[in-house]
Amino acid sequence: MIDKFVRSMAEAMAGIKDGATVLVAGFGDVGAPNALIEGLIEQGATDLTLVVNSGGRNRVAGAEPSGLTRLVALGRVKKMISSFIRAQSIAGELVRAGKMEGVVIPQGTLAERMRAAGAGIPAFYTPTGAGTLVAEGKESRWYNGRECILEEALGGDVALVEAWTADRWGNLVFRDASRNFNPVVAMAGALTIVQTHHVCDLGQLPANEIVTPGIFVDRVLHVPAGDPRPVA
Amino acid sequence: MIDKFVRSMAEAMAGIKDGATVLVAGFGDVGAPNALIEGLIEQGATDLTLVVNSGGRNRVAGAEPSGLTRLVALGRVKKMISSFIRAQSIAGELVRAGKMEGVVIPQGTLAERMRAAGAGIPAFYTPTGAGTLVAEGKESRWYNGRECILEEALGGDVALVEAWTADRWGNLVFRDASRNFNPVVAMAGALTIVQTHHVCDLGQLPANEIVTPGIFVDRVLHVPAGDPRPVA
Amino acid sequence: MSEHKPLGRTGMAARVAQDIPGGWYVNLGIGIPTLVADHVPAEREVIFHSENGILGVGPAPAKHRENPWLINASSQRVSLHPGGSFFDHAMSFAIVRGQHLDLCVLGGFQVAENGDLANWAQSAEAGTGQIGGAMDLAVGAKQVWVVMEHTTKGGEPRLLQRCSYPLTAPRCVTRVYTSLAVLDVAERGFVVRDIIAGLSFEELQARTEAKLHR
Amino acid sequence: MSEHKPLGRTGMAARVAQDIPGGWYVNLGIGIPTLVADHVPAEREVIFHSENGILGVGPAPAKHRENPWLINASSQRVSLHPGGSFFDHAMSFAIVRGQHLDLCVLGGFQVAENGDLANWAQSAEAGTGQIGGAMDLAVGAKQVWVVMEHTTKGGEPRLLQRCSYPLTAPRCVTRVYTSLAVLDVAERGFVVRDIIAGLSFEELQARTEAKLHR
Repeated sequence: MIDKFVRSMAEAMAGIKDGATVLVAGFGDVGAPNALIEGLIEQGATDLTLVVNSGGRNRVAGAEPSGLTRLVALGRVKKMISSFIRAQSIAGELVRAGKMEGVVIPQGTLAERMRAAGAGIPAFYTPTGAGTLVAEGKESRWYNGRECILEEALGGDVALVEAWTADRWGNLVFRDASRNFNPVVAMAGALTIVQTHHVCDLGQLPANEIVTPGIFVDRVLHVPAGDPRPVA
Repeated sequence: MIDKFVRSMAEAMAGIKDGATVLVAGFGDVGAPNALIEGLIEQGATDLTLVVNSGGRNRVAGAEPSGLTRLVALGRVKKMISSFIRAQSIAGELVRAGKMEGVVIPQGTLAERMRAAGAGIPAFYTPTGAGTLVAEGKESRWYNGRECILEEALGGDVALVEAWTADRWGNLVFRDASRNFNPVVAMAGALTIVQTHHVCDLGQLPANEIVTPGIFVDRVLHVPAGDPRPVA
Repeated sequence: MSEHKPLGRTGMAARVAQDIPGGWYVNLGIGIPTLVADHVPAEREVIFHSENGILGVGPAPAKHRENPWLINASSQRVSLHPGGSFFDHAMSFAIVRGQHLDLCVLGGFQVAENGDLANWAQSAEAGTGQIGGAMDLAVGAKQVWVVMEHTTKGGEPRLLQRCSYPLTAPRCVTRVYTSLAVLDVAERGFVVRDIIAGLSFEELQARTEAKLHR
Repeated sequence: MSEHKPLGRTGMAARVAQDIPGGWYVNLGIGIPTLVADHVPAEREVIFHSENGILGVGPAPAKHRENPWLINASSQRVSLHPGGSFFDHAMSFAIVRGQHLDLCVLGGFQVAENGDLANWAQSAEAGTGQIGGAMDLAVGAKQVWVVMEHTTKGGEPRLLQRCSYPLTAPRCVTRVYTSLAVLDVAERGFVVRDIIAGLSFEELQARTEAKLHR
């Protein structure tokens, strides 16, 4: 019987290797797999390439730094690919000190590159970034009177996902705006690990409403994590 | 107030020009916008480029030919792009007689080319078709040890869609396997016209269950068309 | 000549079904491949994909339970397994092309000893043909198994040194199930895994253009 | 020097809101642009897109009706208009890049007379910066309006012959709303459509590096 549920964080994190490329979903704290990131800190893999939308957010006075920020601060990330690395953030300071490589790319290109990896499309042309610093070192050509640049698929060894409800086949639904990068990250990971707020029996998720079919999912851990943190 | 509902087939078909590229959803008869195709026959536009998954199916003895087949038989289609044109079908015979241009392409490439058009991606590399007749005249390069060919976006002047339920913003849901090409075609048309079995008030479709957001939709006609024909 | 009884369509489908492990995601092509699902024991959980946007395709329903909105890629009315899901064609072929399927089982006209497959047209006539989802499946699935008669009705071989028909994809087939044998496609060519009772290796070779390996 | 009172953040947002027709699909960037929605009259139906996967973004809810799972691209808790929908980031940027939005309103550091926009970094330092969705929005929306102070706090002009900061996208801006004026970006450069009361064309030109046209 197919059963993608794992019973412990250790089981969820098993086999993540040093040097892995890890895709992390979420937009700010909403839809972010925070428990899995804590698990990854605990698990110990290092020299990671971290792909996440907003990897360098501002420090918030008085607030506990996010798991992502702590993973970075621990020196476990050698390279971060993100649409948003503030110079004054912890990630930004590591980049400026030459202790971590930072690559800032457009948010839509980030999403499309991961989707491409999941969809078996090795590269695509996009108008986004043409004529900017983002285009440096990239091929370009003109389509319909607009310059477009060639971007490559961006897949991960590991993908970390937060779902609202999951079943034993790994079918997923998401709550409201927490969907964001989750379905894209899920399809782009060679090993896709999900934390889910709720679990249900097979057949309880209506077939027309499943957002991520279980074929993209390898492991599911039940973590009733509560609401995302209030925005600072 | 935004109201994408139109009250007549004439209004739905208004402005479709001779020479237009028309994208048609459906997989066989399931999810096919058959009423709109009848409307297009009536409306009169000709010299059409028709993009549809199975444009050349076998004749079924005793059965009324589909609207698509009649549109083709009327000589209104100058070019058909499809994953499936049987040599013995009416479309196939027109192609072999030199009366219509036929272009047979892989089904996944067809879907991805339309999705690319809707997503502002002018071209992409795919392994599908590399090393086959489909690759003729196309650029190729190797990614991860596999040959890939460059395919271009395929958008339409017009897209014809069948939905299960729609609201006045043009939000759509689909029934079961009738979803197929509908969301892809909807996003790829400059003028997207929908026939829907059911209509509902704004807000009745749950926000997490809308499959095609109304931004892709221009006109919606209420056509309670009944079940698809039984398979021959 | 020895006594042997070639497998029929059902026999070939059943033979393929034997080899599909539980937990695999599998797409079944049109024709004989579609029959394979009927021969997978219910207790072995295999998830069937249909390229028209379904995961979890179930068996044909009783007549009174047919759902006209639920067909497979062969346009047959089917049912949905609990846990099944619907999605659009772009997603369906993302699943295919993105190498998420463990296996597709396709029909074939010809297979070459290097794994080339021809299954969509018998000539290079431009403008017609039946590609469907075959080219995507052939490049996308982790395993590509072809099931077909060992020879044409006229006795012409289908396992060849090189395909004469237009290719579906080069070097994609990993195994072939025919009416006479099961053969792996290996670096050195066709390797015979299994022959039907009553047929010798030499007799199989006599019906095959490509060189067979043990 | 004439008497004039530059528009503040709210004033600029309200001025932009005046010009958005009913029925448009609009994305509002971080900062002043986010305020624009509050100034569109409720009876004028404008559909707001947020790049984190929402169409039909509604106003900030009352505190007791906040939904922690429903934030906009500025990470503020918002509500959803009836008819609103959620989708993933790939779809969200398909909407953006695919030119389905009628308008995006972005903040800016600099705009050049050829429509070049700079709004994500003040230097070309590698490895950090705040691109977010701006590059996609700038190339994707049918109209790109920039709203910003007419000059920097230090009085340096922001409407330039050529941007000195790294570009967000070349030749993308169609209109600029500043604290002092509304300007279209035309073939010949900036064309002044509107100036705040008490400020002359010449005085506006004095605060602008690029040549202004009437």
